[in-house]
Amino acid sequence: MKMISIKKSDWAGAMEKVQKSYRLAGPVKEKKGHTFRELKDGETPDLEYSETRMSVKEVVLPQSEVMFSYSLDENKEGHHILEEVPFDETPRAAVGIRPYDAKAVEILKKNFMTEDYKDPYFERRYENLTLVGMAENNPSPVNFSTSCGTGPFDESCLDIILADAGDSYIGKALTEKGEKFAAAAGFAEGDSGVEAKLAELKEQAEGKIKSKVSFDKIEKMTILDLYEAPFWEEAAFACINCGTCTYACPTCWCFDIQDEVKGKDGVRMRNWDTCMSEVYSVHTTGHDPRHEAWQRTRNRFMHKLKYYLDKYEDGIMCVGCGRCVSQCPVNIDIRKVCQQMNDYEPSK
Amino acid sequence: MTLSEVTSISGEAGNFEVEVLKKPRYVDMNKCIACGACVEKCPKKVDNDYNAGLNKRKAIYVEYDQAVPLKFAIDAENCIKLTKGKCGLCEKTCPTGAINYDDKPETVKLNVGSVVLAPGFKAFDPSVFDTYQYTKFPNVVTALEFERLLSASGPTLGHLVKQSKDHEEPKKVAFFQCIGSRDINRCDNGYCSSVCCMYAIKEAVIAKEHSGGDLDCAIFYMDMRTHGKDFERYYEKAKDDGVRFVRSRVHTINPVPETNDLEVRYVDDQGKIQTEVFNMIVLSVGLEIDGSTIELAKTLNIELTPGNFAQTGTFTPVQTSRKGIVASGAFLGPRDIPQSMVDASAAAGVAGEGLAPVRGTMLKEVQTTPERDVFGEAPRIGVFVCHCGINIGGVVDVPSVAEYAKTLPFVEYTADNMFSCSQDTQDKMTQIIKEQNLNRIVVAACTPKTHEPLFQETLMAAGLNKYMFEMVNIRNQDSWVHKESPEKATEKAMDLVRMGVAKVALQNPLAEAQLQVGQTAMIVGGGLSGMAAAETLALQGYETHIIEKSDRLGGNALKLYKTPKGEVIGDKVAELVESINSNDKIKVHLNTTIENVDGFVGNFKARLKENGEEAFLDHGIAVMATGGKAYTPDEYMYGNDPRVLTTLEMDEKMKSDDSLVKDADCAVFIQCVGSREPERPYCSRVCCTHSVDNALELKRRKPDMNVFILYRDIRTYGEKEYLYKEARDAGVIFVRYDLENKPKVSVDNGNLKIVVKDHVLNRDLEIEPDVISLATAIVPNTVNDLAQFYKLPMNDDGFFIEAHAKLGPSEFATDGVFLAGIAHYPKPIEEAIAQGKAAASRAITLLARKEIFTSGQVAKVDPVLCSSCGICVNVCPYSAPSFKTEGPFAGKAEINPVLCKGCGLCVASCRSGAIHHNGFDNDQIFSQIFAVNA
Amino acid sequence: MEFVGLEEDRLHFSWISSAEAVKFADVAKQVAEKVKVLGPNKKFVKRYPTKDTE
Amino acid sequence: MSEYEPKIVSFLCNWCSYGAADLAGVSRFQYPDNFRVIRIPCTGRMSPKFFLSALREGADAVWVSG
Amino acid sequence: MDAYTDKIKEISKKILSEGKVDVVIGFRKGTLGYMSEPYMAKSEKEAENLVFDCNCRMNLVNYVTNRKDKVGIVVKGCDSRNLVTHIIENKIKREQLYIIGVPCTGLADKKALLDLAEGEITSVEDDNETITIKGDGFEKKVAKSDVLQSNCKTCIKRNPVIFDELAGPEVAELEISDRFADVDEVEKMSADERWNFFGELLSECTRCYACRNACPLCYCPTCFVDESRPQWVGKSDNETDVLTYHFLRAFHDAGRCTDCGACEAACPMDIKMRYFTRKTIKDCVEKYGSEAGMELDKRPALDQYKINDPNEFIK
Repeated sequence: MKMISIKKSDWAGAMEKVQKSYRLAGPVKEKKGHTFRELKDGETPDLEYSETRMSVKEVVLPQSEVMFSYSLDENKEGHHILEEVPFDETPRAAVGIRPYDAKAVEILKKNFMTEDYKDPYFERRYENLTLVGMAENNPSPVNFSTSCGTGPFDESCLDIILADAGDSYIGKALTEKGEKFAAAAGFAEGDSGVEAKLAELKEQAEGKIKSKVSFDKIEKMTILDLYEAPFWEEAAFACINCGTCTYACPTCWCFDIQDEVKGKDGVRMRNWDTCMSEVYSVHTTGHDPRHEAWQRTRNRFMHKLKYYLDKYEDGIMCVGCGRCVSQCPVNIDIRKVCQQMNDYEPSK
Repeated sequence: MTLSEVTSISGEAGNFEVEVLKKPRYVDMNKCIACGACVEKCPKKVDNDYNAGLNKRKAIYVEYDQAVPLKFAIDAENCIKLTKGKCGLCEKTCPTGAINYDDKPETVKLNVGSVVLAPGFKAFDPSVFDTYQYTKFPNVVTALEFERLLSASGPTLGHLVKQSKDHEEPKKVAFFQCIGSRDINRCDNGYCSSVCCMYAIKEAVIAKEHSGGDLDCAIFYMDMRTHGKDFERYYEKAKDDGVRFVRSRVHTINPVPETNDLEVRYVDDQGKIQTEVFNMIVLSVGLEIDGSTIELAKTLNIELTPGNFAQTGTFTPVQTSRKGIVASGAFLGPRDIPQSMVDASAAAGVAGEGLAPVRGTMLKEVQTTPERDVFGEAPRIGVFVCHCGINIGGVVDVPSVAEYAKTLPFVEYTADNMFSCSQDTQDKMTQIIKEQNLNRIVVAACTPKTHEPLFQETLMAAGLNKYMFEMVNIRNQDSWVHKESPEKATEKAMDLVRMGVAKVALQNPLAEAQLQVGQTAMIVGGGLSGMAAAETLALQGYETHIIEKSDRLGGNALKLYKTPKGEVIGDKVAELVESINSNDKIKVHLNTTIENVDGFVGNFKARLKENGEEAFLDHGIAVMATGGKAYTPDEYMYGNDPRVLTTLEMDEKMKSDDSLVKDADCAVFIQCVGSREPERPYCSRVCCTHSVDNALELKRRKPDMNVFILYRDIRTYGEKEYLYKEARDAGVIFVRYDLENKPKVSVDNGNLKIVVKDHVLNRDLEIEPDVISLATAIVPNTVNDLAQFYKLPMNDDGFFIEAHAKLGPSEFATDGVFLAGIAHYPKPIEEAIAQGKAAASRAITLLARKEIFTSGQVAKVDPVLCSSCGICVNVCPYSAPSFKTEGPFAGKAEINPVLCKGCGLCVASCRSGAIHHNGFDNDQIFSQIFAVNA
Repeated sequence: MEFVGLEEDRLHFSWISSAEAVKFADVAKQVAEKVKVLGPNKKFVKRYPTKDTE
Repeated sequence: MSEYEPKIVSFLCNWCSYGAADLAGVSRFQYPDNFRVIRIPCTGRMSPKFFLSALREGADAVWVSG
Repeated sequence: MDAYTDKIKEISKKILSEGKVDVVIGFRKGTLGYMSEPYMAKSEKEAENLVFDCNCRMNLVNYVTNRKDKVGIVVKGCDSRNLVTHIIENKIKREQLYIIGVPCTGLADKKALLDLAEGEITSVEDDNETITIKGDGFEKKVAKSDVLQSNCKTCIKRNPVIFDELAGPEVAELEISDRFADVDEVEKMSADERWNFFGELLSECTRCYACRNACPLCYCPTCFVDESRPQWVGKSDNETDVLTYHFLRAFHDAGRCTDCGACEAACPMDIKMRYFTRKTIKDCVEKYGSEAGMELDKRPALDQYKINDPNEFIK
């Protein structure tokens, strides 16, 4: 495990260097604040940010991704056969992601990279990706990552962790991938003080997180009890069923497969889908098991906080980043809902 | 029967024998496909009558491009082959062998029950006037010639140019009114031709549109007669648009030396002589009856008026003097399109009164092939590409197009035909459809507008639903217009075929809804037009109900005295009421109002309040004859002095020979009281005639009475003009006033006094009348609730808006509802009665069908997607959509296929995408769009 | 459409009665001419993804 | 630029401009071949969706005529 | 604002207890200091939770669509105009409604508040003149006019057009000199500039449809972007599809939009999609002299079929 310490003034140079062998994604300051996206050549990931509206999910599971292309032209060879689209094998790195967002990638893996089934699109992106984290010294008021088995300094899912130590970034390469990246970037080696400093920053940061959720009791309740709990209609009343929370969420993994054809050429692509939308659940018969708006909201929370919990027995499907809380147009707050679920006492 | 003329009619009403001479066409109508190849080859050029002789046509010709039937004819007088026996080029050229030089005239005998005469008019020929030098100066043209010059399909393609050799654009154009009208000195046409003022304004406005706003148009007139519906507004707008109106009759035109211009001398309003130079002069020629029509009238033993129009009675406006023969159009007097349409319908209605018992006795049944159920089958498309002789094949590579079509999805069969529309090809197609088990057909040929029905019959003969068809236009819109670039035209043809195939693949069989038409008529209003409608309906055998809100039939006519023709109105109305009351098909509901109406064409249901009690009346059609009333004036001391009367009150006094009238030594009529004012910007049409007639009557009763008529324009249109002349001859004094300087009425020492500015003398004139008659405006009765029940539109003045201002004056856009009388626009008795009969006649065309089949190409709501916003209900001009009131989808919209005209307005307006358009559905149009690029 | 930046001459509206063949041909010529001046349309055209969007 | 032949999707009202186009054919008026006609029952049928769709699919212009 | 809140509570309790309504739809305090959450009170007790303040950014008319019960609803001027459109378009019946009107002095722009904050915001107070932002260790006062939502700056109807009861005295309407300055500016650009402007504007759109779902006008059972026969709008984040969505949505709202601003307030990416709808408002005002939802018996401008004056007075 190699310590890293790099002067802030050297950061841009290091990134320029690393771009020779890596494609980067990271936070970029734009007019309206920081966004997280793929970087163009020469763009530097800006680590001086507080939050990005979109997460690292875009890198492993893009909003729209072409899976196959095909031709319907019978005069062409291989018509009506799905052809794989080429994939750029250049190593990629997501630089400056929050440690708890990396945890979200781990959660996504539970869906896309299981023992029995590996989604090739996700897998190739994941395997090719180095996760360079940027710890968060000042977690936002809506951050509750520490309740979700991760935190602003969680190293468990990263390849490199960096943290802001005044005029330099300090950190460590946590994996082999991380070390390769550090070498490619030419990060200077840090001294033994780095470890201690990291621990100190971590303690400070975690101490700043006031917001918490508990799901200990949810685990023990039956699905049916929770499903039929009386508070759902009220909790979901305000929900307008937009896709904001699901798209902002680093762990929401649903997608929809679509064909787009122009003339005789077509592609099959997959796009993020959202369980908030009615077309998500409606059957071809026209029947919709979640026809009412509040039922869709209930489903989202039940999935994140109960179904997932029961199925994987590894906490909730949430890393506590707080994006959904701050972006929700009507202020539906997962912390409050989780509390309501946890506090619920089936009358029985 | 075209190219035919009636040579004699014998027999009597109910059983006429008509002899018709059918002249040869020299072209077989069954073979001619109107491709026009013959015209291109024909070497003989002839003056084109259609364009008033302004350009040439060929000896083989069709009069104009939209002629019906669209079949060519040979002009025997000019054809070289027929006159000299040489040439024969057209016969060689014709791809279908339609030319027949041996065609002979034949006489056809017809046995008919009634005869309608609609021989029309001819435009007055101004050559007889040496003053206007029409024959001498090329830039003096008739209005008809000018009309053709302005027309996009005319000889200059709508580009206005002088007719002198320079062909420059004119800068100044003068219109002279009353050429061959209102003139007995030089042309013997004492009547007013009624339409010329309006057409001159229209031509002036359009000329300005075509040539740019700085074209100066001046109209020289005597009285501006814009008495038709919405005409006064148009007149005012023309003034605003800069058309000049000069009240003067021009006496001489002199050429300006060295130029093609013309100098005009006239006396202006102030009596001063003016001269002005114009580049063009348009003679607004009147309408007159052709000599051959006068001959025909003699042959048929029909009486004519002094103006050689058919003699009719005020209460029998289309009935000629010979029973069983009715007339319509300009033969009844000079008139415009809407009035001719009214006459035509009325004539048909009256002609049908005598035929009702035998209706439907001579029909034949048609054989049909049962329709194959193609539900669940994948599309199997047949594409037939037509050469149309060389018309398409000469430009587009037809075999390649057919070959290309084979590669398109779902296309199972393709062929190219020489003439797809020929009978043998049709039979072959029928056979192929069956053999190949095709379920959708594309024909790439000419235009669906002429040939779709033909191919649809072929489909039906082959047992396919006729909507499983798409026509691709590769002739009119491709080969004919891209002759110079055959490759591009072929490419376009392939694109169009691809689009057609994409569309037809998504086509489903469509059903045509069938609807029973209730055989009962309801007429709202028991005035003259309502009664006239009832009479025609009942005589044609339909149960008819008249709903009258007052306690007696007759309406406004009850207050009138006599007609200009001298008929006593009271007696005539009584006769009519008697005939209504004695007809057991007619039920009169007096003291009855309509509380509500549900339903739609063929199936209306009205809730009535009859003498205070609720009643229901199911009816198949309704006629709005709700009438109008006299406007109550608040000027000219009306209401403050008992000697100031309205016209209707004057009629009462004249009827009873009241002392107010009898003892009067001086009477004044004031015209346009409440009409042609900013708040009522329309002419009430009847008042001039009425006042002139009453003035004349006063003079007859007491020749030394001083009678004045204060007017703005005298509008005694048609043969009513004779009255105006008679009144002037009898010494009635006409004084014109302006809207800005209205007459002032006061009481001075107990005597009425009127001050009015005389234009000729240019000073105030004082009159002390004993009685004043105010020609008050006619305002429509308030019928907002009815309008709402039937969803009928009204204009700003409160008159109903008819289906079409010109072509549909007696019906509404809403199916099954018809319109007559003053509810449409103010009109005199004969026009009100004619329109009553017209409305009835239009209604009968619907009732007689007993059931209506609708087009399959209508809009349809998917209730699951409907969001009930009501935009379709609101936006539909035909009231086809409504909300369901019951069932699982209550509150959602539904569209009555019977009322739907298939325009698609609702489909495009529906935000929710809930409305499907059968035959033009979104997915079909999208598929065409998607197929634009290969 | 103009508001979002489509060139004015990419959309044409006209009223032509069924008798006005000349006007039809004239308008057709004008429309084609104006569109040729503009060159190929790039706006609103959907670029269909054919390979990986990155 | 002379090479450039735009594709113009024209939506013509069945009763008006479609008739005029037919008549233009009868009269043999020659005009550019860039138009691909879609016959609609009435210009009222025209929905903004069709404009958008035509442009999206690569038409260079849209002409609606009633 | 507290006075409004008190009055709303009072009215709500009254109408709930009298059985005039089954529920009252209003706002309650959110979990974040700068947010208020749409809320439905079903009892007098729940009515205690109701509040009204400058954080009530959603348009509650969105929540009454197709309700079958009797509803009390809290509406601002703009919302009340949407209510009118809702009634005209058969989304709810006037008889079902008890309308609690709020004479409105405008909403506070969420982004502006967050920019001013120096940490977590715990509360935002509003006395119609001044906004007080309180938070963890800071308190800031700003003139309300400085933090207004942009739609509130050009509001033409601050007082409700229909109501059964008002939550406070009517306020003076704004005098606006340059109502469409933003649209005018875009109109002045060249075609290419406009194209780029809107490309930029929408570049971050994720098609979460918060704008659509926050809009009371977007009540179609199936939105055109979800139509499948044919599916002519793609579902990806393709720029043409994104533009098509925003563009056609504005078309659908033309003549109906009241510029309530809920769409922009809802957008997680701060996209100013009101440029589209405001253009339609401007056109309707200029071409038809029509404002949406001002009268109960007047359908939206583009909903009407009028027989044009037949102006071909051909003989």
